[in-house]
Amino acid sequence: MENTNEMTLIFDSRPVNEGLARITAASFCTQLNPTLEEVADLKTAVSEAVTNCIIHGYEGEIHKIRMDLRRKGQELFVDITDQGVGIADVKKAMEPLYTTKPEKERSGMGFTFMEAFMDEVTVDSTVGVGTSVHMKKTIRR
Amino acid sequence: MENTNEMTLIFDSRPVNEGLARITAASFCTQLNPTLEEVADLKTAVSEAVTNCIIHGYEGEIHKIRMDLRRKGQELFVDITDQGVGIADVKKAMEPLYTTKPEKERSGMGFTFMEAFMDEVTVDSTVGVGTSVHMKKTIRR
Amino acid sequence: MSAIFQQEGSVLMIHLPADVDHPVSDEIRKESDRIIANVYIRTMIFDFEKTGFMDSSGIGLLMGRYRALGMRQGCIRAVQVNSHIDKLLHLSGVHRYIEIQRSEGEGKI
Amino acid sequence: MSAIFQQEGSVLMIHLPADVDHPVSDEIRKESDRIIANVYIRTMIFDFEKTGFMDSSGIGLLMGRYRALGMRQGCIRAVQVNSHIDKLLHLSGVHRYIEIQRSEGEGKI
Ligand SMILES: Nc1ncnc2c1ncn2[C@@H]1O[C@H](COP(=O)(O)OP(=O)(O)O)[C@@H](O)[C@H]1O
Ligand SMILES: Nc1ncnc2c1ncn2[C@@H]1O[C@H](COP(=O)(O)OP(=O)(O)O)[C@@H](O)[C@H]1O
Repeated sequence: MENTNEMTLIFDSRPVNEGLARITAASFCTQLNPTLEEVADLKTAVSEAVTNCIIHGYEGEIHKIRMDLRRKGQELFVDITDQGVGIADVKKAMEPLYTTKPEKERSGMGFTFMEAFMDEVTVDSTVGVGTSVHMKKTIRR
Repeated sequence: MENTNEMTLIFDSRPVNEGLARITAASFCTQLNPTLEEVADLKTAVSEAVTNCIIHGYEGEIHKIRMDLRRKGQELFVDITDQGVGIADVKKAMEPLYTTKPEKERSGMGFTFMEAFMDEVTVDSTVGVGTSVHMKKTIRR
Repeated sequence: MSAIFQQEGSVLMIHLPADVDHPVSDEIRKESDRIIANVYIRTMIFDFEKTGFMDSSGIGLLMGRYRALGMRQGCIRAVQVNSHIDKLLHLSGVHRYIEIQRSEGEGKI
Repeated sequence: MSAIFQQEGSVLMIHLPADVDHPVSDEIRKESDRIIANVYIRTMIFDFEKTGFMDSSGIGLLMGRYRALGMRQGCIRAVQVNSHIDKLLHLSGVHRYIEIQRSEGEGKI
């Protein structure tokens, strides 16, 4: 069955690996024949979620981030997980412009972009345990 | 410490993922400032090892392949592992032109290319357990 | 690939690299703040000609420079913006504060 | 991206895609064998103009076609070969059986 496929990337929470995660996701996605626009959307969403693990989840410490990608027909599922500080109020965190790191010039637009560029975004988070962002996008051809 | 970094990619043994593994390895490698030639060499070596897992290790069945990449300064370590049939005689397997799948038009040059393009190649394999190829390459700048 | 900074009088032009993400935005923020601290800069022009990718870190960078230059009308301009970047600038509301000029062949706004 | 096949008389020209790896080689083998079974082909020319990547699957493909065409001198030609591909062709010894022409600006062999 060539219309299912899955992969997992586990990597250090270093800023240089944000590019690695984006390129790996874009490469995995090519088998669904996406438009350039769809690839750009996916890369932005992945970049937001991974940057959040690095800046917020681990607050600059080096630990592992996990990215799971799964394809089912033209549906692409992306899960990005850290075992960092977690989010106390997910609903508030997902509001546009809300950020807990304004001093780092975060714009508070991360979750807004994820929601704009993917079809579905849900967040599981437990304070002190970690955060998992689940995203889904259907690639139309 | 920006001069160490590591990642693991776990993926289905589907031919379409040979390209995924190559691109992920090339992307991870960019932080070492490689020449285009060094990137091409790395991609060929990764492609050989991953293709072997798919064709020989799992003989076309879909199971998991694991690729570990580690950077230490200008040294790049690549381990590619399957839990497939294994190799009875590694020394013989590594000889140029030796192949057990001539009917699939394999050239028997896989290990030869890995050895030509990487600085070190060692193979751990146990029949019925699987095969792990360890490669090392120093990126000069 | 890094950003290229070009200062002429009170105008600072920043030619952005292919990917404007979190590490790149951090770098550009530091360098542009260093320049602002030394020379009087009235206008900053971000040139997106080579830029294919951006995320919300770039939005933070633009809004941060807007604040650094005193939030004056027209103090920040984004030029040669492609459709993906333009989408980000509008979604984030940044287009209300900075002047945007689309890349040629894509029509101006 | 797939290979493009061009047949003219007894010559089959195959314009290879950017990456010549295992799945691509399998595809090209099947298609070229289908053509050989239907038309008399004397010479196969592999055009590497667009090809930046190859691995030993491509070597298997070339040697397999050499056998399929009766192992005649000059029956297989590789043209517009870049330095990386050329290295593979020499390392594998395939240059003893097929004619190789380097891409322009890189000098002929
Ligand atoms: N992985 C995470 N771990 C902990 N907190 C997070 C994580 N992701 C997001 N958050 C919280 O949610 C807030 C909003 O996130 P986001 O919309 O991406 O904006 P920004 O990253 O610009 O702050 C963050 O400021 C942070 O408090
Ligand atoms: N991962 C693996 N699992 C089992 N056998 C392997 C594996 N990799 C290589 N081999 C054995 O070693 C032989 C030589 O491998 P290689 O030099 O790559 O040439 P080729 O792939 O063209 O056969 C293969 O034909 C196969 O018998």
